[in-house]
Amino acid sequence: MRRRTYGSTQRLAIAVGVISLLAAACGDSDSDSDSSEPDEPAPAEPETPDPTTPEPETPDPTTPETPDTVAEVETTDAPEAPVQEGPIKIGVLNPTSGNFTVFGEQSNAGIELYFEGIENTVSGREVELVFADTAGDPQQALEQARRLVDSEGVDAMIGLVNSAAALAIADFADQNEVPLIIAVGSAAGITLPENASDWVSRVSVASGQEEAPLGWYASTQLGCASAATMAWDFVSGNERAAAFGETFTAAGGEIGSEQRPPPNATEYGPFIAALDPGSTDCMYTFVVGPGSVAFFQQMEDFGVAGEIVPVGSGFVTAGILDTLGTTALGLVQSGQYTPSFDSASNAAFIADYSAKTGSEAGVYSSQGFLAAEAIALAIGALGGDTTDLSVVASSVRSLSFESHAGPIAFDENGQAIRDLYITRVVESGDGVVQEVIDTIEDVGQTWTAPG
Amino acid sequence: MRFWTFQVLNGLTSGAILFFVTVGLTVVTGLMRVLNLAHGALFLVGGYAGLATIEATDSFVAGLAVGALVSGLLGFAIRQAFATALLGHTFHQVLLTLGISFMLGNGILQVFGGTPRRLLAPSYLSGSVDIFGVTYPRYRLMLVVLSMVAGLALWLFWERSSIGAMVRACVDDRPMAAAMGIPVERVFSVVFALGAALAGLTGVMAAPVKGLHIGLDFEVLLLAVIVMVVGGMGSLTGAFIASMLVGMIDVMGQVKFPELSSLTLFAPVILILIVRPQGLLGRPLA
Amino acid sequence: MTSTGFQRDISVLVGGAVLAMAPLVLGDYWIGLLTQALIYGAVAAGLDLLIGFGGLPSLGHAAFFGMSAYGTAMLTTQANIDPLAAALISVVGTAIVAAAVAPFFTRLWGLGFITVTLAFGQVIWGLAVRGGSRTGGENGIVRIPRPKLIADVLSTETGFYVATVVLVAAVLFVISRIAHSPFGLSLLGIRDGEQRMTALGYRVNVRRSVVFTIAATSAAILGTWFVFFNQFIGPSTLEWKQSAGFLLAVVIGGRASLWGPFAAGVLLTLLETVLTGETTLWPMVLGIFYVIAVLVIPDGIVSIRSQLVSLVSVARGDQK
Amino acid sequence: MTVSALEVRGLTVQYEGLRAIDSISMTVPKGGRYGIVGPNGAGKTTLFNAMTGFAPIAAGSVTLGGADVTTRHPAVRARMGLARTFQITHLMPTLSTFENVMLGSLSMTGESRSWWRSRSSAKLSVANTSSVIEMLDLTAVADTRVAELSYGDQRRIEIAVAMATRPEVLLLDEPAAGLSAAERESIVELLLNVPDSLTTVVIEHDLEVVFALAETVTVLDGGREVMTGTGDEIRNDAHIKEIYLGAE
Repeated sequence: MRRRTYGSTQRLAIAVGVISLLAAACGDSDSDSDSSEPDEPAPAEPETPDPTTPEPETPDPTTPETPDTVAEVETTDAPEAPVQEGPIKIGVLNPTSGNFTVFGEQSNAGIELYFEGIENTVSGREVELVFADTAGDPQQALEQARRLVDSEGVDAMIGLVNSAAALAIADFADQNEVPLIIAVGSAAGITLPENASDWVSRVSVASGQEEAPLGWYASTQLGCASAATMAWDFVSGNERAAAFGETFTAAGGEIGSEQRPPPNATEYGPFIAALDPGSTDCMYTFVVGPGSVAFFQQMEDFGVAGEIVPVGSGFVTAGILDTLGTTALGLVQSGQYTPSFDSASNAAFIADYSAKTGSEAGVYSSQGFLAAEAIALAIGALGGDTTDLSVVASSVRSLSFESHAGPIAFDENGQAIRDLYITRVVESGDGVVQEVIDTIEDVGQTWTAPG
Repeated sequence: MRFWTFQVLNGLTSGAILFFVTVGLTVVTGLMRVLNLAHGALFLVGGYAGLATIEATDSFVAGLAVGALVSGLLGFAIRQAFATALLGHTFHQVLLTLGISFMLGNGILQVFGGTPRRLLAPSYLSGSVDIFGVTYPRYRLMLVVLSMVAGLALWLFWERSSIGAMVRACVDDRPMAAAMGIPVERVFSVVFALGAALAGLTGVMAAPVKGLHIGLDFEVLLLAVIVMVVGGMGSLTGAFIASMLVGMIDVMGQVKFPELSSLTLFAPVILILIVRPQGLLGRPLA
Repeated sequence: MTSTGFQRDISVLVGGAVLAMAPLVLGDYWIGLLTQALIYGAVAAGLDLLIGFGGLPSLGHAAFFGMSAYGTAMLTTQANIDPLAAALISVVGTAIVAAAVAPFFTRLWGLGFITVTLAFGQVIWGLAVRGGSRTGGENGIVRIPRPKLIADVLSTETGFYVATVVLVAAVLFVISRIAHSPFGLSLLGIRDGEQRMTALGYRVNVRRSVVFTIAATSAAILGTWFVFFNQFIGPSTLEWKQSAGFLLAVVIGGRASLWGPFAAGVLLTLLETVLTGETTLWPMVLGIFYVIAVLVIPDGIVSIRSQLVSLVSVARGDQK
Repeated sequence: MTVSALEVRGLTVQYEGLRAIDSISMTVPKGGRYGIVGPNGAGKTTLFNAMTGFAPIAAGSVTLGGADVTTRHPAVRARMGLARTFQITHLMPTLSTFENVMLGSLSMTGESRSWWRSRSSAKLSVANTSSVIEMLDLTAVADTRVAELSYGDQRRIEIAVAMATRPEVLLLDEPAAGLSAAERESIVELLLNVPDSLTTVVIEHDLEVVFALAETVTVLDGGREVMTGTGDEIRNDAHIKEIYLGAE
């Protein structure tokens, strides 16, 4: 017995030893990075009072206001720091493992593509991208965000293709006062007035932004009298289906059966079987990635494909669309991006993207590209000055430019206002493509049907 | 009515797939008392191997063969490499096989990328047929029938053949079997490899229904574990009944009580384990 | 003899003191990471009570960790209950749940126990994922407030870290007291010779249930604390891979040594987070790590030392 | 009249139809020395299992110091003073001799419930353990893990653990089985020196050992009681000889 207790004494001692050693080890490596990163501890002081100063401005950072605040910053800071020391560090948070890998890869490629396009320099400062794998899991995203901010000392974060991670990180960015630009992650709450944050903007849609117009369009333009909804049973799935239903019924349509398969499900037989093709004209679908492949396959297998017109949010592009092939024929989508959008810059984007990755550009790569473009332009507008991150954040809000996917501007909650493209999947040669059948201009988070 | 006909057929379909996945797992577990958490990964490896083959050769059958072969060999390798550890402590097995499945899963991601893949049923099995007043995919019906046939065949092999007898002897009482001069070690290796091969084969068979994507391995694994426990480790008949049962519960649960689907799926397992630790038709665990 | 017990207690305090110094050398990120690591380490130590002493390998321990974490998150954010009160309620609630299922689960052992705990964990996970607005589904719950303690120390990373060291030290202290008490000895006895212990007059299942509940409760306490640190809770905290992580820590650390699982839990957490940052191959590396761990140190870090000890004693024996 | 320490009436245990033991009855007075002999498969160990509650009883009753314990949980019977050793050594291999015996003591003193104070502060149990270890002269191996000890030592510890519970009745299942002549000697020696108040029932294959240890002996065969009597009566019974010759 004596041996036992003695043992545990020493053991605990050893344990403590190991940990404190390890801690010390980390400490060294970290303290270096600290010294090389003066702006990491420093901003903490000036920033905390800061939000109060930009606060009066940010309520209306509409085009007149913020430019002069920006100008202000430039004039005052220009003499002291013409070009700031060290690179501009941008943290990229996207899943490169887990269920959302495919989206993360495309988004990252889009982001890289943009920065390669500008030789990784903004107003003379080098841009350093720090990639972090969220695995689509908010918890891991949070851990990685802490690394990006506390250890890497990034000046801004971009990415986040899935809502769950986006929500967690939006909150994190707000608390830690780091500018964040979300690409694709669509949780509506992030940019609703009640919990919008000055630090967070979104170049992509909020849940409902595509569906509200789509509901109206399906009823009035596609002439669907009754519709079913088939949406993954998670927050943004339900948000989107609800938004569709609202405008669809408002326009005189009627919602029949509402199916809610579990997220990432691969077996849709039970839910397809619950549809009644006879009394259903079209069906709103929010089933993405792996799910959509299985889903459209099974729609065909069950012989429902021809009977019901599938309509959906613009998620079926690029890789997925190729995989789906003819099973997706007739799918009508409303989205902020389609490769078929006819513009010189889009053509260039598509060409460069396939040159870089060897695959077709889609909504995820496009949104990633846009997020990159937005942060670069925002910092560029400040002459590359990132000493005051709150100014960077508000600079994002004041952006308004013509992108490869059309015009983009932000509302006071940081939500992008952009055109929506209504597309239909049609056959072309051996494969299928999206063809633009309509455009709805300047769609923001809230949208009211014409007339 | 139409609705229920559909759902029953769907239940049978997922039951059929479950049966094919679980057979391998349950025999290995019952025989070696090894909970092989890499079973799901072997399923996925087989699936992707089959996919690659089919894309190359355009022959579904070749795909099935390669899928089974690759996973089988992999299983054999695993068994040989970790023979001792696999017979060690329960939690050693768990961690070892879990580690292996992480490696395989990530390996697939590296080789095939994250894009979900779709595997078409062979032309002669695609399309759908009218049955019981509903239009149902031919391929799925084939799976259901196949599972019945395979189940019967396996059962005969299990009950009648001398090899089957050997395996059963090992399941019942390992030392006794050894004493009777049965080459227990070899039986283990063979069964382990066969179980893996079956998983791989199923990976290909299920692909036209479930598709292929990263993360499918763990979904399948968990279902297989449930079926195994409910059916009773090492019991073929049990596995068959349990597959169909779980398949039905899963389908009905998802459609009728989506928010409770985890409960409808796992609660029965807990109940059965508590009331009848050895499962419907099996011997006590551990 | 009591002096050794006293020394053990002291060493915990000393260890805590040393750890509490870490902020002097570490930046915010590493402090945060270490906070998380310490919490996980302590969970592993608690699980060791169940696996190492009780001989019951659980693959569902994350369920209790997450259950009380979710409880606290929901109570504070939705019912606006004071964080500390919420924490208390969640921990007690979780303990009650554990105590309720324990008598049934602990009738099983080995594979049976592994499977039933796995299934239980999946049920809890499923309820969290499909819990709608109450649990936030896979979005989880954000903006979880930290308790306001003396001068609001918990508001800073360092303050929270120091508090964590104190809490973890306290938990380890209690666990180690239990482990080295007569009750702890009886657990070892049950692990080694269930039938004999019954013949000696021990109610085996009762004791198993008690240790199950104790382990679950320690996990619950740390789960609540984790949610205060993280200020977010999502379903992945309930995933069975999480439970496997705890199990790995116990095995790598060395069963029935308490400090081993604790150290292993801490190191593994650090390792995994660092790996995740460094390479997209991290699941691969993690997998390799699992395999190597089982093959190279099946009896854990502690075995290395005890092997040395036995070598020494053999040598001594020879001299006689 | 005095209540007998252990009384068994018509005890019957059934496994899938076949009767492992068939209506066995025996009465052991307080402090009595009782022996049970019989060839392998006679049902000796099954009888012990039935008495201690490890085997399902089909019929009959077990009374301990006047209290009927037929339906009681084995652990309860143990706490009521019914201790046993096992034919195949049942010890805690990874624990030291001291810890093994300590487990017996803790159960007896009730200190096994204390979960906060260190083991060493369970004074009563420590004292009891030390004395039992001394009595069975295991002091030399007190701190050694049981798994590392010789079979002879393990058999001693087997008894020590049971004795540590300070039982009223001690059931010894072939305590000398597989021991060398010398070791057997010392075990018999030891068992002869147990306090007079302790009631013992010993199963032995080796008749000489039984006759040395027991005043009254019951002969079992095929689960049935063949005869009961003193050592000499048994020794001189022709029928018994034949059973044994048959068995050996």
